[in-house]
Amino acid sequence: MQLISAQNISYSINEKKLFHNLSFNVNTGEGLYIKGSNGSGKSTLLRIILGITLPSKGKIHFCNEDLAISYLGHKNAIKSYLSPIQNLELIFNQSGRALAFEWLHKLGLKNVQDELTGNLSFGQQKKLALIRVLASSPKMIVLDEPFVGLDYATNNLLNNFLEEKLREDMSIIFTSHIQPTFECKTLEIER
Amino acid sequence: MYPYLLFIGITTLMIGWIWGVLYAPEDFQQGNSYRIIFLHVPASIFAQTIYYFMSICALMHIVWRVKLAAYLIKSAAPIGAMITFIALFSGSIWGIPTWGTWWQWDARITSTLILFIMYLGILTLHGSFSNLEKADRLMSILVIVGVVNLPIIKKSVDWWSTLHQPASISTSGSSIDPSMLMPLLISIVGLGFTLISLGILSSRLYILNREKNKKWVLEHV
Amino acid sequence: MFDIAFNTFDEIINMKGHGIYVWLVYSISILIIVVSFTITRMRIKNICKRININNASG
Amino acid sequence: MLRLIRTESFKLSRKLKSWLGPQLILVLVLIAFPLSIDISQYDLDKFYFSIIVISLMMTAFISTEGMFEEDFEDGSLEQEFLLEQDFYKIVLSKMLIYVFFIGIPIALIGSLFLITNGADFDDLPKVFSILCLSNILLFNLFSFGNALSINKGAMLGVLTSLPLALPVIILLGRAVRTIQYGEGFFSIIILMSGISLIVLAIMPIVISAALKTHID
Repeated sequence: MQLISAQNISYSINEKKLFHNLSFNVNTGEGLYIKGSNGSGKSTLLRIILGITLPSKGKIHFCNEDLAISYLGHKNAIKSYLSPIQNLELIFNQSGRALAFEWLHKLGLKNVQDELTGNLSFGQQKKLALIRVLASSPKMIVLDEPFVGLDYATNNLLNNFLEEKLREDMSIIFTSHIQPTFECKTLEIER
Repeated sequence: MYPYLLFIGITTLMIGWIWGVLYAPEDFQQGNSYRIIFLHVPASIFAQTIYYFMSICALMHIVWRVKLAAYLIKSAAPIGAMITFIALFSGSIWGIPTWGTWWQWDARITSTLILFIMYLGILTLHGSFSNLEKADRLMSILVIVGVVNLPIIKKSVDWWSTLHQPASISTSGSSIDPSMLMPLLISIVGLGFTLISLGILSSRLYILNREKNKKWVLEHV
Repeated sequence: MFDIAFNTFDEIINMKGHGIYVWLVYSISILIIVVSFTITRMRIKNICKRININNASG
Repeated sequence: MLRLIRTESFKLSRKLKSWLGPQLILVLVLIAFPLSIDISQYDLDKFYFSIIVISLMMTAFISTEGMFEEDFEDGSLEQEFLLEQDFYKIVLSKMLIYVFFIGIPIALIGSLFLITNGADFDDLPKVFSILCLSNILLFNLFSFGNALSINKGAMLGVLTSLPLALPVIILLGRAVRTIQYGEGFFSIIILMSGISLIVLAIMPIVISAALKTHID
């Protein structure tokens, strides 16, 4: 089933063109890997897909209006003055809670779960942000550079998890500089 | 178009001012110092008119996303600040011989000062963003909120005891002699044309600045 | 209505003691307006030059 | 809406500097003002109210300064936008929380200080209610300024929103006079509460438009 289709998307900032005439679509259970050099507008494209940013030209069509999307951007929406547990509790209802705890354990954050998040390392905060995204059981996840700052083991874990989710008919759109180990469509942005 | 407007403006303005300063009779109360009126009143009128013009543009920009409207706001704001400054400055100089003080916390002076600060605030706000489209939209929001506030500020400051003379010209009839009114009206028209031509000039500058990467600009230049 | 209000040139300058205020206000305001016209025109010229250079080189 | 109010109040309660800070600053300023004047020469009670008004304005500004900045910086606003497609609810709930946790306490502190400086004790509820209402107005206006200049520093926020706050100051001064002379108090409080309601309904729309522009 088609979830999102984009036709001839262009975006320009301060009258300068970033990318133009991109067309793609995303189906259920499909991964879309967005590739491109620094400053080519990968993050902006993700934000356009999410509807946060409006494209200068073209249109994004959502086939299902209330599609549950979860998003991890450059800003990870983590409050540094709360503990990891409190951070997750701000967002989750009861159903997501168990899953979040499981992931805290899996990613080795169990022993720091009551410390202040601001004291954790960059990688640990990134893991926390990933837990927030993954454990809320959405229909589609949008990740901006999810592999940056992760150790080798977590990298593998994440790759496997994403692959597994794809098989469970979740759609994943992500940008990365590292080629993912699982199979997905590739969209290359050129300037 | 702008050279003609400028010519009309300056000619009319000169006629108005020379008539006002040299030929109009002396005021029996204020003596010759009242001749500042031919500068002060037009400047004060346009200080507000430009803000209202900007707010119409802001509405157009917010509702219909007309890009040109934002450019017009941005190029009108410095002119508004300039003319508001002139109005304040001429008013306070006029105050020295008439009231014996160059500044009073009087209703209209204070609200003009606030207007001046609002112009500067708009310019500062626009200047502090690197993404110019964002800057345009935030500026439009500020202009609209400001125009709602403008009459409120005026009315509320009116509650203070006012030293300022009541407006010389109003729709219900003027308290001013025709020999003084005529040059005043002429200088209002003249200053209007001059400011419009300055506005054309400054919006041309701004549009060139913003769209310098576009094809039509290259062809135009 | 069209009679000049002053008799001598000195009177025009002096205006019974108020001349300094009147002439100060008018001269500074005219100066401000003229300066803003000149600055805008200069900047337009500059930017046209820059665009032309860019145009020629690229 | 209830969820937002709960999370926002939890967040604010964890940020000691954001809710206790402004109140302490207000106390310090109110202590500092009389120290700077030679008390023997003036009757302090005559113009103490204007000191309170001005320091209240400053405090309101300080307390709204970080209202949206933190959520903008760490990306929570984007997440909220994905959930709701709109900021009206979050702005309104933030506003209510801030007024409740900061605005009302500083109104109380202000009115208590007024009492200690010679105002009639019976006037306490009047002064308190007026200060509360003006806090609603000031918080709305200043958070508008801060939403416009979200990560560009407080200076820009003051510059854009202070002109808008001046009518509130004038209204406050007017209200004080009616308390001092004991006449026309009710008409002014009705006027103020009407204005507060209108502003509380409309200002969040404007603020959310500004926030939308920022994350765009």
